[in-house]
Amino acid sequence: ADNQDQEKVLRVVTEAGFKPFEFKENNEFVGFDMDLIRAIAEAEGYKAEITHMGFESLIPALQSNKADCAIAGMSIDEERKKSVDFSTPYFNAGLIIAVQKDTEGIKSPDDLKGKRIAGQVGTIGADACNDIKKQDPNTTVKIFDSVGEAFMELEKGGIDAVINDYAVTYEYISTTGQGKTKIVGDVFSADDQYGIAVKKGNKQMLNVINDGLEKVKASGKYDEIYQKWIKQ
Amino acid sequence: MSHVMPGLFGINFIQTLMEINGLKLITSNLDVLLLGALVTLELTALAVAFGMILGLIFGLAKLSPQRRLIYGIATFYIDFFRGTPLFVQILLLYFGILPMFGHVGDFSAAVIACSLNSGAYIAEIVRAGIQAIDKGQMEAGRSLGMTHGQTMWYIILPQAYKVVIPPLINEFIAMLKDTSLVSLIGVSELTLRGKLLYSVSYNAAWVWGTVAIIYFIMTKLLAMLGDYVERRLATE
Amino acid sequence: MSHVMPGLFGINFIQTLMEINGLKLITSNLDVLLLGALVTLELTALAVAFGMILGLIFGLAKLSPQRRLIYGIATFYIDFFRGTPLFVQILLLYFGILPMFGHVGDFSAAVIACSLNSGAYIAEIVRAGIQAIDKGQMEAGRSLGMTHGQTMWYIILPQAYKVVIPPLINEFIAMLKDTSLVSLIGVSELTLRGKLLYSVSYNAAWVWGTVAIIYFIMTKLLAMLGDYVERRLATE
Amino acid sequence: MIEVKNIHKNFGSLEVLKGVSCYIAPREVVCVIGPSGSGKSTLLRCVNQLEKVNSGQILIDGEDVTQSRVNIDRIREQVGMVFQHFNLFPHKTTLDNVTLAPIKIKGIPKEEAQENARNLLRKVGLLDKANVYPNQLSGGQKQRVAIARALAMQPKVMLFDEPTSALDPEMVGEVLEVMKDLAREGMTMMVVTHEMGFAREVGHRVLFMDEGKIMEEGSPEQIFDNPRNERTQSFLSKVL
Amino acid sequence: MIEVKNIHKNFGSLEVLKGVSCYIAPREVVCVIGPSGSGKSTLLRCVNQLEKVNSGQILIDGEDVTQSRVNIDRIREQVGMVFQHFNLFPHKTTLDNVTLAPIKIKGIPKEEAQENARNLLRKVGLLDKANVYPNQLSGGQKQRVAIARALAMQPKVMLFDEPTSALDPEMVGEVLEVMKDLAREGMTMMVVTHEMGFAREVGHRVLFMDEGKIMEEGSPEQIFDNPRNERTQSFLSKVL
Ligand SMILES: Nc1ncnc2c1ncn2[C@@H]1O[C@H](COP(=O)(O)OP(=O)(O)OP(=O)(O)O)[C@@H](O)[C@H]1O
Ligand SMILES: Nc1ncnc2c1ncn2[C@@H]1O[C@H](COP(=O)(O)OP(=O)(O)OP(=O)(O)O)[C@@H](O)[C@H]1O
Ligand SMILES: N[C@@H](CCC(=O)O)C(=O)O
Ligand SMILES: [Mg+2]
Ligand SMILES: [Mg+2]
Repeated sequence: ADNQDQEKVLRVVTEAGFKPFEFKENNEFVGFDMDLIRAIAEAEGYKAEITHMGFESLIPALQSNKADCAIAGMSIDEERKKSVDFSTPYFNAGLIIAVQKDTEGIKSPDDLKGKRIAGQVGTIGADACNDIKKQDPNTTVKIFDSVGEAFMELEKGGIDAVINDYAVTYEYISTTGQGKTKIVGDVFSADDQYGIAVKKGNKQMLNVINDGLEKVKASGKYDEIYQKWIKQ
Repeated sequence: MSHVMPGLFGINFIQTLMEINGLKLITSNLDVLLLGALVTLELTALAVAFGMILGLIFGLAKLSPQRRLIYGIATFYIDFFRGTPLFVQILLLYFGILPMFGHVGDFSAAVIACSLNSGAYIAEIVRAGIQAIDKGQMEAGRSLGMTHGQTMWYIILPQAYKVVIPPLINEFIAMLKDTSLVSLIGVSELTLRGKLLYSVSYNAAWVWGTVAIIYFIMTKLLAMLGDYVERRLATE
Repeated sequence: MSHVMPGLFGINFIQTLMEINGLKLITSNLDVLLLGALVTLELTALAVAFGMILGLIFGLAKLSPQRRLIYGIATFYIDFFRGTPLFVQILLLYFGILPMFGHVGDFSAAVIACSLNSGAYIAEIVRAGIQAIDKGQMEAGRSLGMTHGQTMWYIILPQAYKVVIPPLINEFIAMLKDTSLVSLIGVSELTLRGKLLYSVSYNAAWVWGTVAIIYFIMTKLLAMLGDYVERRLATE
Repeated sequence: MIEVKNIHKNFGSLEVLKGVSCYIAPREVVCVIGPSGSGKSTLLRCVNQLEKVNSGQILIDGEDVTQSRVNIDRIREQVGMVFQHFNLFPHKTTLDNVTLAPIKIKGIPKEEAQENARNLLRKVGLLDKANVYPNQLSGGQKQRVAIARALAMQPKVMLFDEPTSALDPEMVGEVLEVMKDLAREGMTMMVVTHEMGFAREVGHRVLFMDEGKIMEEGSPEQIFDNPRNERTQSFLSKVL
Repeated sequence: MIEVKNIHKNFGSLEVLKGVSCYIAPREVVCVIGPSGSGKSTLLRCVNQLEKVNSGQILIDGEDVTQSRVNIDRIREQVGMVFQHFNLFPHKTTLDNVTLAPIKIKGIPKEEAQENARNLLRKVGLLDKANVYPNQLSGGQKQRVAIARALAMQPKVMLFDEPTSALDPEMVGEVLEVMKDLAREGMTMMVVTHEMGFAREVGHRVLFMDEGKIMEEGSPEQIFDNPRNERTQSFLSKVL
């Protein structure tokens, strides 16, 4: 990863525990985001080189020049904009609550007050958990490195609910989590959108990404990727 | 803060250090981190305490190879927990094994994992400590007509504890650092609190620097305590 | 798999073990994990190799308290890297310190962090090894007219290496396990591969169990190698 | 009192005792001499079963101690042993060294045990060191305490394994003096020693061992003045 | 040859040498006797600067070795030392033990150094052990190698610190024999020893040390047969 370009290399970081957006299969990074960034790179004449990192380390990796861009189902959020610049949005998202199959009486974030809830470190799901705790200090918030661990904790009853991005949670409850967990209530913070992050002020890279994204959308490749990964 | 000239160490370094935001970040969150350090200490103390019980049992078991079954179990226990990363042990126990026994809270699970790990190391310390006592002591005890157990209890262990205490303090220090891994299962100790602070501030140098310093102070104090105890024991 | 009756250990346990999905998951991903184990070994070997160089330098420095500056630097280096969690060292180095020197890749950073850590432990091993050599050896060398350096080189170090090798192998084993932490900065070694497998399968028992077994085998083989070397040295 | 019948002892492939037989009569003092590595210590250690023999019998008061059903701890109570390196318990005072076994094994009340211990310490000339720890004693004093400790169990026989050879020359005398007293009082004793003067003066019989065998035995005069075996001759010529 | 002028030596707060003065003339053999802890070893170690004195002077061939600008490594080449515990280099053969210093320090060619070493080993009777490692030697053999090793640097004076007291009694003789030969050849020697026979036979002068001071000195006959100092008397009465 260290050697400077013969072919131009796009150094990408992600947090590959976020199926269907990014995960590893047969030691390959796969998923919606992975296909998308490869397509963008290709459109711009780059070769994408992807590495994994904890979600909380993605923005520091950009700031410390360890990567050119980060794509990780990352929500465009005012707080993050202080540290990074985002591409044009590429996916409409939102948060959802997952609970154990038999859990009754939880329909919205308000119902989570005083409960044991979990999210992934550094995500807007974790922020939502912390907001609930601010409203009711009796709430217990547990933060995990990856959302998969939060789901496992839910399965074994260590917590009452997980707050996480809809598409990912949906993927989970309809595969491994089937029969053990379920989604409740409506998607909230529904104006949430994913963007690709670059180091703040890196205009050149931001242009490359935006330009590539446009091309990929125009060519129909984007829809193809969407169909491939996102179930409705 | 500027990272435009990554090569110019001096300038960047000073900029980083001077950065008022970093300092503010730390001063306004120091209480949170220090409370985490308390959790770290509590967890460490519990783990080493239980580890000592396990270590005494399995250390003695390791000294009686003639009792095949007990010796075999002790060997497997010690080898497994010394032979695999605590990282993996914690995840395996918390998400894989403990759920089979019903719900175990994260702190309890952390104590269990760390105790089991510590017990394996302490067992080796106990074994080595007993073996360090001159064989002549056991012989003198036996030649007076005391049984193996009596000699162990009245003669060997009271001497071995002096040999055992310095490495035990080292184990305590090692465990203090290793508890950083229970952040993986969401126990809100120093490292997890550092990680959460980092995940909102992205300021690695300040956050991890501060966390490192807090750990350093804790281990240094423990080491000094250890030196003091060792000196006391030596002059006794 | 059912979690309805969490108390019924036996049933759940057997169900978990029998679970055909878990077995499939592992068999179809074993190659990926084993390649990760190779990365783990490579990283460990590099870290210990560089660590030995650092350890020799700083270990010798720790033996000359009269040279204040060198001794002070060595003391600080050793205390810091032994006194803080590798976990925190890696994050601090990779995101906090190394960026000031320009870009360093994840594998290189992992090698640097682990080498620095290992060097601190090896320095203590070297120091202890040299101190374990009978003082009479230095005196005999000096009394023949050899300088301190000559005696160290021709007399002490050739004897100390035998004392040093067993704890060095232990350090190797410890480092092998500790490299699990570089998964934090994305080095695709055994633990990271386990983590990513886990994050699509959510099957903690199988994934972490397998990872643990692979680590166990590696450390066990190393320990056996260590025993062999120790026996060879003893009979030499 | 003690009867050793054709014992063999191996350490791994090394045969250290190659058929040793000897006896010690009540009130007799037997000295064992011989070069380093000849098996003297091993013989002594077999007698009180610190080492198990590979074959042969050892009868103490007629009881075969090599039989595994024998309660060896009870046998050892009756056989005191004094080691070259004293092996005092460093974490206990002189008095506690002497009283420990009687209190723990025989269940003698503490006061009585201490009374006995004081008498023994007086006998070895160390009553004033009763409350002192071993590391504050000289080598000679340590060994005298070790003798008192062994005597506290009221053994029928005492084994000594080179009791003076770890001592500074100045201190050898005081330990031999205590041993002579013991012999005079009629204690049955088996003494491995390099102190030929002691063997000559106190010993009733001398055994010369070499290479795991008893090569020659006889009265001190006979062994020292008229050794018949040539190994004995060459050994004595070097040592005397 | 050697002149020690009023040296004092402290270890921390413990004063071990309390103003010691003595001289050794060329070709003279001086024996140092005295109880344990009296400072005999320390005196010897100060002479070749293994310990630094706190005050006083030590002249070797007229040169004050306590002055820090003196190159002490060059001085030590001229002062051989033999230790109680031999301190052979266990990872080197007998021959290499003897040749190491001449080759590394004096830069003598390997063949020449080995030739010299063989002569020395022949002299101490160990030519056949040239290629053997120290752990295959008996204590007496080790000490003879240690003497050869020290002689290989062709020292002007030899210091011996209880060279026979770690030896089994059988082996004392062979080492003393080598030392007697050395003395006969006219080597200047300073010998700390408990072997009074040797001191009497070989020593030209005997120093009796106690509590960090030289209490009495004189010819062997004078010291052993007519000690004037009462400490000397009481020491000798215990040892002889
Ligand atoms: N525990 C043991 N394991 C293996 N070999 C042993 C053991 N104890 C003694 N030996 C060997 O048995 C032989 C006889 O030893 P022993 O101690 O009985 O001799 P010794 O006559 O007492 O000699 P010394 O005068 O040196 O004490 C020696 O070769 C010794 O190395
Ligand atoms: N390195 C040291 N540090 C502290 N004290 C020491 C040291 N070396 C010797 N001593 C002390 O100095 C005193 C004299 O020791 P020294 O070894 O010179 O006596 P010695 O006459 O040679 O006795 P021995 O016959 O036992 O060898 C002793 O009390 C000893 O404990
Ligand atoms: N969309 C969420 C979660 C992203 C992730 O976990 O990868 C966020 O940006 O906070
Ligand atoms: Mg013996
Ligand atoms: Mg001395």
